[in-house]
Amino acid sequence: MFQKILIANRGEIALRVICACKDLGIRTVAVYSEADRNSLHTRFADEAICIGPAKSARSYLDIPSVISAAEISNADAVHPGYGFLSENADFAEVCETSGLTFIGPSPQVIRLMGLKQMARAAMDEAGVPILPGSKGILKSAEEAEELAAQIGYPVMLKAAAGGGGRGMRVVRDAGSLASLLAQAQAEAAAAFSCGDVYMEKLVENPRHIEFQVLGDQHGNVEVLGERECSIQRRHQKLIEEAPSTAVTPELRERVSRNLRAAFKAVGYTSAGTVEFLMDAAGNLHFIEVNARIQVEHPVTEMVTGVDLVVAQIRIAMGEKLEDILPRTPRLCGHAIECRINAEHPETFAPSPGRITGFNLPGGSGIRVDTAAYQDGVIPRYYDSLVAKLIAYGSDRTQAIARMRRALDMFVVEGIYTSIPLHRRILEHPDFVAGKLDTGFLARTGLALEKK
Amino acid sequence: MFQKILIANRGEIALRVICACKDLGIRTVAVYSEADRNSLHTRFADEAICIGPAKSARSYLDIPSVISAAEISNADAVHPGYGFLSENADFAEVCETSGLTFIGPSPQVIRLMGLKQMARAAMDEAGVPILPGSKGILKSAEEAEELAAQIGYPVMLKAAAGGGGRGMRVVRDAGSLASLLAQAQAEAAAAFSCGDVYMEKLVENPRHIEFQVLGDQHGNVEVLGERECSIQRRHQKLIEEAPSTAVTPELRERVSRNLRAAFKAVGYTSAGTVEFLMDAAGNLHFIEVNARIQVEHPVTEMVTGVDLVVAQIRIAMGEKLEDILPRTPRLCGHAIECRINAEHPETFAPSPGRITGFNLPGGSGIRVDTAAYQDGVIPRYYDSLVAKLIAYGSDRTQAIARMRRALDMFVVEGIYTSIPLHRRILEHPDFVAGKLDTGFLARTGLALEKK
Amino acid sequence: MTNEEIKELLRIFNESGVGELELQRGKDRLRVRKAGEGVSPAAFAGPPPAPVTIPSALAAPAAAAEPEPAKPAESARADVKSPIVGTFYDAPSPGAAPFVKVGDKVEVGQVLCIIESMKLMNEIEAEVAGMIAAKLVENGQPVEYGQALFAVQPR
Amino acid sequence: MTNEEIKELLRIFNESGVGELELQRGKDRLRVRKAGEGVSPAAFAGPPPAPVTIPSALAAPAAAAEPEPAKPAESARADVKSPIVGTFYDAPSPGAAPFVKVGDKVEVGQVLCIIESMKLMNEIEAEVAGMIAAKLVENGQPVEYGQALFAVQPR
Repeated sequence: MFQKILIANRGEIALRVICACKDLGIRTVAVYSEADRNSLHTRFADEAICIGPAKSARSYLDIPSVISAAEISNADAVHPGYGFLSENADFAEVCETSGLTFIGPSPQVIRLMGLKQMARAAMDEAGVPILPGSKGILKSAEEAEELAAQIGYPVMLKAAAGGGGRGMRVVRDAGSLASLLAQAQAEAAAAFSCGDVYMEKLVENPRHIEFQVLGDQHGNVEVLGERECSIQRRHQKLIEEAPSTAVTPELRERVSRNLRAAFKAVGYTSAGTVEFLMDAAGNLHFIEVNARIQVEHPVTEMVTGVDLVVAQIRIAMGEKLEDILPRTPRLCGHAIECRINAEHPETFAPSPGRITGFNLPGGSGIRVDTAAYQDGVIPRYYDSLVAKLIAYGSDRTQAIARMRRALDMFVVEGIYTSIPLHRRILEHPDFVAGKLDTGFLARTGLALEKK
Repeated sequence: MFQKILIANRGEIALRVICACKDLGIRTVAVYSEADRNSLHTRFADEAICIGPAKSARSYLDIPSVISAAEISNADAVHPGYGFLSENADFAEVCETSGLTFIGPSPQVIRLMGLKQMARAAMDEAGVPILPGSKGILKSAEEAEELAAQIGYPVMLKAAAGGGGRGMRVVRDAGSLASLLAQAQAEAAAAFSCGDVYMEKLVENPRHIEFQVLGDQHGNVEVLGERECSIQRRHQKLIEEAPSTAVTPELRERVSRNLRAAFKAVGYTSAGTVEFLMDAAGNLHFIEVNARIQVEHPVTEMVTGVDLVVAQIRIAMGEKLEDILPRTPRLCGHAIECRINAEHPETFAPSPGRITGFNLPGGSGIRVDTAAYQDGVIPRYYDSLVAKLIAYGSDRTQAIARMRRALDMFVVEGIYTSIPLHRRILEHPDFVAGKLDTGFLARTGLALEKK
Repeated sequence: MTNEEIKELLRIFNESGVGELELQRGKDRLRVRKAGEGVSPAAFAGPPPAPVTIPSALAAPAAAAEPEPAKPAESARADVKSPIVGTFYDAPSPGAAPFVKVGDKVEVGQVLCIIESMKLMNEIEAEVAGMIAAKLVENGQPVEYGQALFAVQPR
Repeated sequence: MTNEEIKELLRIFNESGVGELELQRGKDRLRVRKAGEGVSPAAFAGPPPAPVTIPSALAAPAAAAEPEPAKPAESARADVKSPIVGTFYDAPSPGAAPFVKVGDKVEVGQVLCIIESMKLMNEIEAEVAGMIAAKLVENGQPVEYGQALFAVQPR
């Protein structure tokens, strides 16, 4: 049993972890940068330690500062949240050598999942359907050209250590392959200090579908259904839901079976998300594993009744999945999440600043995860997430009705937010019909980037 | 299908009805007094009409003003919420004669349920267990003395048209009966313009348990389980939960069967609540029917998945219960509600005023129903309810843990609230053990009225 | 301006219900603002507007959240307000001449219009003598409690 | 306006309940604002206090929500702040004499204390020359980033 957990994060996810700790009766230590002195995670943790200036590199990303804070506060475990150090295998390793339990997969597993082509190979072995592509790193333009001809254009070049769209290039014909490969390698080298790039078949305007996995320290793995995250703008998810309108019970069961095998084989512990693309024919293709809790985890919580962050903590304390999960896990109802960002709903320009008016929606079927409050500041140093608005209903229709209602009653003044964009999306006939894909925003013109 | 519903109420319940209407795609008309010009029900309704000055008697209780507002806005129906005109049979009648659907039981049924001794008789006939007491109104002190001797002291005198503790007296011996009867009659006459008083056996420190009933216009009645509301201060409920720790599945089924029969017999439509006292031996005794939606309805919504206000509206539109309720109604999990009032947590002195700091708790399992916001005012003219904080869990233990967490993160500055009292109650071993009765607060000393 | 005068002015200001005051007396100048004014005066004020998310909209002056906001001192005009919710009629019957028109002189007790509420015709009478400066509601239009019907320039 | 007059005006201002006051008397001009006015000072400011529900507590001045709050002008003392999170030691080893004590003169670059972080001993040096006016942390106490360790009266 942990006595005290240090939360190496900020914003809504730090508050989310504090909630889980309070529910378990575990004390909490918040760390904060000078920009977050008045933030709610700092206020609601049992202790709070300033670890550096506003810039993440010198605070939330600074491993010695975070570890020192855990040491001076006598924490026994560290929850990394998402982003920042959450998928940093070195950090997980330093935690272990400092006698702190890292609440997440082992450093080896994080490292494996971080090397995209290695993760691909591991999934491939267990029978998880993967995208046609290179077995490993592309060694030369010649090898790349040969492979692309075999797979068929268009293809996608991706950084092995990548994320966030950097080091990625779409190649539509053989003529441009060599130069785009060089660009991708240079960008990857600059962004991740590793220029390795691999190739995958490009699926045009796919659905983005991901499966939630939990593994314990006793070799047990469970899959808690899928989430659909196809409403994206430039690879940034805007709306997620569970279950997906495109996944049949048979498909869900088959993929879950494969994933259980694959995750048992790699010795996966804690929560993880397996991302897939679905092509127009309804086939799933593995792309990557996110070895952490995901922003959009609440929609899975709503339809399964499982508190995923509580589950992460109990797994880290050595508990078995059979004691953590309900006896008969099942999906019930439908949940949708809108990410309310501090950005202009049309230009998408970030809009940090002070919130001068604030009203959170409530009522039946509405959950809000946020660290924002009236008179509080959305700092310009970090991501633009203001709140996660989650609507639950006995079916998708009810969830949509409740989400619309909640969006109508969500007031944020003083900064721009994506609320108006969410309203437009929730009204669109294709969204209502569940006809989703990652091209939705561009196709519908709802996110026209005016000026 | 209604096009537009006028909401003849204010505060959180007005907002609650607006939510239900939005979920159904029905337009809303808010009415407001001059004290509520900046309140959220005024803001979030599609239309808002000022109907009078701050005093309820000249605004929310003024039937011509409310009806006129419905007429000039072309509303087809009126939802009365709770309190104000919700159990006023005359109002329901004027609605009907004005061509407006009153969303509630028929005027005849409201009138019947308002006459407590008539409601007693109706329940008695259908086999619902009632408290030993007078068959009807007490006609003389002599009759009362004879009856009390027969029932056994202590007994309770209650106003037939009563409510809110007025016209009530506890009689512990024959010597004081006559004078207390005269007092009760005088008080009842002053408060309700009707001095009729009846007698019931007094159950000392009972549990307060109530059953939720829904009836449609086609003669169907369903009972959606019970709520326990034993945490009270001077007959004012503070905390409610569903299900009750004291009701077995057998008892629930037996009472539900009796209630279905009784409510079918009286032709009950819409939502209603049947209040019982439970004695130390676990026997239920009927006391009264509240012919309206109840403040604490959300705990039933959480454990049944039924939106009760939506159900009221759909019933009023003529729909059948079988289309409104899930195919297999069942209780699932546990829900607790804390009423956050604008009052001093120890003296209970009302604390109206401007809210200068406000943070609503959120996260997994938390629902908040409120019309309060930062910079908003809790007017001194109306009840002191600031927010209903509802925690849901897969069991009572989880619901309590989440409620404690949410109370810790609920910030209201500028006015006093009952939050600190709720924290103390949620920590008390008797509460945690489910050992509840209406004497809880007095017995535990948690609500010592200092000063 | 002496301190005593300032103290007195602050008292008057506080009781006035106004948010901001600027005063010049000869060469002296005083400017005061209510606590909280100008920054977030009732963030949610005003009857149902679309939710505001645009920073510039925040500058709009907002009504006080408590009832009975002070009347602006700018005008000596008296508004005739509707004492009930209903439908406004400017004439005793359809087609008849209106009770009053702009420019008419009115006496205390003179009928100005009718508000129909629940099929009842309620005559609204002038409470001050003066001249009808403006008619603020169209014939047949619904009115809410407290809505201004006419502006009267008192005599 | 003399200081005494200003003092008197501030008293009047504080008692008045208004948020902002601007006064011109001849060529003199005074402008005052309540602590927190205008920006509406981080309602939830300060490190984890118990949730405040008592009105009087709201009057407490609150730190600005943005980093680097302006230093109070009242003092010329320079604080030596911890550049890292860790444990404070005032001496090179247990039992040894402290690096410095109150009243000592220090030069730029002189070691003042050690902050242990992840088993590493980090020497903290004086950045200004002057006199140690106060030692603000006890030996062995944990310190956070930016915490003041010593106050130095610069030379």
